[in-house]
Amino acid sequence: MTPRTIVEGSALHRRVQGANWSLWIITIAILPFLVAIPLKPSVFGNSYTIGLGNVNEAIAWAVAVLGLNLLTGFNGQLSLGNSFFVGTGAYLTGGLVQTYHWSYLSTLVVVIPVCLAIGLIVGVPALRIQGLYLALVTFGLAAVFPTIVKLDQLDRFTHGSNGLNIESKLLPADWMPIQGTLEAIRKIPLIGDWTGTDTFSSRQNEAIYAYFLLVMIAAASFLLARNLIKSRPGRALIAIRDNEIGAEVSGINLSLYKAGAFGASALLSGVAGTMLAIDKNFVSPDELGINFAIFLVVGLIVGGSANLKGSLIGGFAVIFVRQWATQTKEVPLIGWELNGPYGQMVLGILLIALMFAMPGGIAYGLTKIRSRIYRVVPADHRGEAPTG
Amino acid sequence: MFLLAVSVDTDPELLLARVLDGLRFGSGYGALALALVMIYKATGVLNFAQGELALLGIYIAWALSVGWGWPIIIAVILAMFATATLAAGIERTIIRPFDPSNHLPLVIVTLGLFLAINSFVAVTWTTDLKALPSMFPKGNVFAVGVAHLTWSGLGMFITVLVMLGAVTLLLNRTKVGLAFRAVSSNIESAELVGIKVGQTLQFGWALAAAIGTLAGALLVPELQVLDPNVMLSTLVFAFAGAALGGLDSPKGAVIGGILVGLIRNVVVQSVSFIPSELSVGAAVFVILLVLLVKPSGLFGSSKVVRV
Amino acid sequence: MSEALLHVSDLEAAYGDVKVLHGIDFTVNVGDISVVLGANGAGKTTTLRAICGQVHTSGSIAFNGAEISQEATADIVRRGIAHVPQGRGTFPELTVTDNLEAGAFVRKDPEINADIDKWFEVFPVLGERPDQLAGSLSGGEQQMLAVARAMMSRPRLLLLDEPSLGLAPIIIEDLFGRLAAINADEGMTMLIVEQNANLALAVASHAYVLEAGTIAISGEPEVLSGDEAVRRAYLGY
Amino acid sequence: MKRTKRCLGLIATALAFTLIAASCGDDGGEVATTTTADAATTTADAATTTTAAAATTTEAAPVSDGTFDLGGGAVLDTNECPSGWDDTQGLTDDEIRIGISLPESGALAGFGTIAEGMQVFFDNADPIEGRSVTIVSRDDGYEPGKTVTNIGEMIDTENIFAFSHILGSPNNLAVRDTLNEECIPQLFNATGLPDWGDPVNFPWTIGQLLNYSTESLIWCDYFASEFGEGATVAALYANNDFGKAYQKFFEQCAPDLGLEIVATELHDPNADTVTPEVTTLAASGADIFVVGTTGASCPRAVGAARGAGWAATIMVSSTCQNIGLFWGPLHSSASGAAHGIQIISTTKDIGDPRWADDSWVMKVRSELEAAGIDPDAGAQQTGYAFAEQLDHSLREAAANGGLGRVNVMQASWQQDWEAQNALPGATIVTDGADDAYIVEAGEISMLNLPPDAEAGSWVAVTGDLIDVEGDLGSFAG
Repeated sequence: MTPRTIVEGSALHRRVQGANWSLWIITIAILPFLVAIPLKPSVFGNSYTIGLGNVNEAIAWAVAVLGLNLLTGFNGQLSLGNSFFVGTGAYLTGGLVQTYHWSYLSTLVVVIPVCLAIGLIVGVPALRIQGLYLALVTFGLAAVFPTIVKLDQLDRFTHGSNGLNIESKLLPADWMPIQGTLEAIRKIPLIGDWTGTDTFSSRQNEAIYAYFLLVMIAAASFLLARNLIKSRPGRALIAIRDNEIGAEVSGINLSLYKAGAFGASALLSGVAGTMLAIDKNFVSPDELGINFAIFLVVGLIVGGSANLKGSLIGGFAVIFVRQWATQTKEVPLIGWELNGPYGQMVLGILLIALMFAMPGGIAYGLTKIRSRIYRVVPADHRGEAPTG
Repeated sequence: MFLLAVSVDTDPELLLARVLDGLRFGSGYGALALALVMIYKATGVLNFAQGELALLGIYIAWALSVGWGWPIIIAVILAMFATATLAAGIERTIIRPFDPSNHLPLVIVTLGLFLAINSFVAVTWTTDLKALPSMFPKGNVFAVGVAHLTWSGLGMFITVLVMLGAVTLLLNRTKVGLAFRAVSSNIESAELVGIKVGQTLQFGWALAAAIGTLAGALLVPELQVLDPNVMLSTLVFAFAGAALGGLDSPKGAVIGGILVGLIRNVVVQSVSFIPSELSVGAAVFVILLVLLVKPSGLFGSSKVVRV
Repeated sequence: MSEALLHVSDLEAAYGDVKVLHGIDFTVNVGDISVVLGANGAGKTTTLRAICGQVHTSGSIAFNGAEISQEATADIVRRGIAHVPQGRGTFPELTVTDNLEAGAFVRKDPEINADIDKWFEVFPVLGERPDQLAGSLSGGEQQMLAVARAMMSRPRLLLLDEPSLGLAPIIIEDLFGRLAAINADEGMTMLIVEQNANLALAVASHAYVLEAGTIAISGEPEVLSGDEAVRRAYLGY
Repeated sequence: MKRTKRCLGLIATALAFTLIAASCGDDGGEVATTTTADAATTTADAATTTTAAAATTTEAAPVSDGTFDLGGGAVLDTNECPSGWDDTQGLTDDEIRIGISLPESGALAGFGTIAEGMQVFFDNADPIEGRSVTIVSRDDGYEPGKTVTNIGEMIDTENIFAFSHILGSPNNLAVRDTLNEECIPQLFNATGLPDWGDPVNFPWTIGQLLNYSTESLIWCDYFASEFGEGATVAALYANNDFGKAYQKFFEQCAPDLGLEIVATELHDPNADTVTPEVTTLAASGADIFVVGTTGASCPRAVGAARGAGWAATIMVSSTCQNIGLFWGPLHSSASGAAHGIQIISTTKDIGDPRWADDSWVMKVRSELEAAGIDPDAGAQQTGYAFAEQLDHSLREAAANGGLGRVNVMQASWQQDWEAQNALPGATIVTDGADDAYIVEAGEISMLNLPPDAEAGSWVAVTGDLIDVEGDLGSFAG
């Protein structure tokens, strides 16, 4: 089938774009009501869950992956230590809310500058250390974070190894029409059937409220990142990644931009940490170690490096693919029954298979599939396929 | 410099004990770092699965020696062959199809391998603790108070040096070594002098897996007991050793590994203000300082920019 | 007319979707120095890479009577084609001696060390520093090393991709002098791709001009030098 | 060359398949988890004796509308439960659905089989009110964040009656608020944090294990009586919730009894070795070495201490009791190293020859074997033992007013019986806030595993059961 050609800026193009956007907005609006009571689709005898808890976590992860993307995807500095910044954000939020009774959102006032500063501080020595050496040093940063949290001197603030339980809940205000929206959605044919018939419990209401809050923070973060990438400094970041010497001789201040990339990355990671704290009301040190850092890299690459949509996909992939891997108990077609620590094996094989299918990540894979259906071309190059 | 400003334990017996510990564990980290360096030289990729290939080798050696009652040395040698073969197969089937110049998918592939092999070991042999017999006699060469040198520690140290010598000879005095160095220096030119790049890389993977298995078989008896997470926790220190020594230098890997062992056992333990639970952090900090002065590690070649 | 060593016909080559060579034909005869001229992007480098099996091709490449267009690079090298790629193509982390040994990788005879000594005599700058890392040599020295490394395989055909690139004029002259000498002394057949047409034509016995992936003109160097269009486009006078 | 390449590939593939085949052969039995066919053999008498002591249980009567007395001033108030809350949710006509979240992956994946062992127990037990017990388990990889997600999803989709034996202190802390707000029982947390004995603030949460403060207290008493005042102690703690709890409580009680702590080291719980820390401790030459860590670090610490020639009396955490799991491997790598180490044991180690003829141990072994599980390996036996307590509370509730969440909580906070899994003579007594801890008695045992021994066993040091039953009251912040 030859793909349909759509000329950029044409009426058809605008309509396709409009349809895209509407689909996005409708999905974002309806999704939490569909999965607040988790869906349990069954595939090949395996029962998988899709719940709002995971969706909320995935949104936070998407922002964390976005933070890594700025640094690694767009600027080419491989970091295996971004969990350090996420953890810093999460603990700042948790500590301020629990110990000093701030509201969740107001902690961003502290999280943003502090994480930015830490990122810049880490970014300066990183100027001299490159490539895999940088990856290894940042890996150490990730490895040491849980230990730092557990230091006795910080115990009052972090509550040490038992984790920080944040008692303050994020309660939706009375005027928020959560139940009303639910009723309205139930009237939509087909989709409405998925939402069940129960009224939501207060826990589910809280999760829905948290969802919309997280979506707004995530939207702001992605918008910020998008504008940064499209701006002059953003182009400088990419130029440095593609050819450092070339960028330097064209007058780009390497030190400034590379340290700046660390700063921006840490900032977004810190925000992601705040989002995780909002989602879980709980922060624990051992969760924010090397595993977290490694799965951020998984999210980045599986989603699609140097691609903003890739970060969103990557965040969801990390959460759901991991969960579904452990929920796979029967191997389709072969009929093996899996018990015990097979989840990791399924995950490992899935990751390898995914890289074979889409070596550039899911985002690029989807673009490729879309390009079989239609292609958007600039108005003055009618008919010629864009390359790359 | 700043170390002098704080109190340092000076009991000579304790210092000797720590130095001996450091050399013992450090040579194990060095051996593992050597395996990492071989892969890095071959592909420019940090192989997350390196430790797990070694883990598989260790469990195969365990199964052969404890399960089937074979002598441990034979078990280890067979395990080295087994993992080398497996690594060669992995290279051929799931590494070679990828574009070698794009490292990101390869990172995920090795990570996937890491998860799959680790899980395979846990499922096959369970996560219960096991003990891998040492290839060396039990007991101490000498002991002074808490300081003691075990035969296995001495044996490990010597074996690692011999291993380094053998790898150096192999790389510098044999044709396959020349091919390996040529490929790691410039893939395209290597092709143009008639070197079969794929097979050479495959050889690198197999060699690295065999070295890793031997390293694990040396180190694990020093750790008393074995479980499927044992290589993950040593790998952090092996990574650090490789970075400290220089990622492309076999000699640097071994020396770097030993230095990391000494940092962890001597420096972190002796200097009062470093909490010992921060051992990883302290090691990383020292490496950071070294890299700031010498960005390609102590023995690494500062990369000639390839056009 | 002498015997053809390399015969290329209807050669097409592409990088992904982008076609670079659109069916070219040429012949290199034994003992000749053939030169391919052309502007940037004309497909000169691709032609050499195609001969070595480094790009995907269609059409026919006959070397010494055998069809080699579908063979792997390593096997083509074994048949006796040596390639000095653009940008030197040495092994920067290896010593000068190791580079030469690597050049003899496909050989199994015992005369390798004798050959190394021979090339150290031909290129005394290399003989003076056998243990120096190739990456630390100057540009001219690296080019000499690349040629010597290629010759170490005792090829029947030497491909050179813009050997003059990035070198000072006096060194270029020296280099081409040595290439001519190698051609004369060893009877080495060469296919040289160049932008520096003057020098190349001075040593060439046959020349082709490549333009946008097709051969535009071919003939004796004197003929090309005499061609008004060629002179203006490539010779600059 | 090409052929060798292909050959290597083939061999590798063949090897991989052999290994897979071998793995299937090895634990083909383990995969088939819950075969119940011939299980009815040994159960009958065991199941009934558990409830024999039930007659003495304090009758718990409702105090007033929606509030229920748990004892000691602790009260369960169902008026605070969310609207739509149902006392009998999770009870179907033939099922009692119990939720559990465990690490089935990651460093502690070994504990993932606890649920399997629990299910074996219930598959062999008589129905309760005509219902069988179903254990619904989820993997959290020991990550508290995952536990939060798991618990939420299980409440919403799995029709859970109560949660039981969730593993890990951070994990249980992370879900405690939610479960108490939702009025869903969080039973018998598989962690020794003393926080679980706090029925005044968290009436829906109860622990089970010997808690770390009780254990530390017994250590202190024992050291003081055995070594006298001025005895020196060097201590190693894991730098996690577990080790830090030991550290806190041991450092509270030691000075009062004249014990001198001369060296303390924390170790990274994920570290490959504890030798650097133990060498430092050994140099102190202390009389006593306290090992406040678990997992592989337990035998590693003992091996390193003995390797350094340190002759201290070694006291290891009660979590390291399983000889086959911890001390057998150490014995084969350093024979005799574990000989003479001491521990507080609270339960019958099923690998211990001393209990070989014990009816409970024989029942555990036979039922696990019948289910295709090796009773000496893995954590199924732990899960099996855990299930005894859950079974007791469910039966008590059924006998006193019928199965329901409130009755189960009351039965758990008001216990007086003897568990077969516990040491003879130890009673299990709870009384709300007045006595909020379940396991409070243990004996000091010493491992008999000399260098030439084939298998080891725990030998009672004094033979006295140290019972601090009721001494601790409830959690005091």
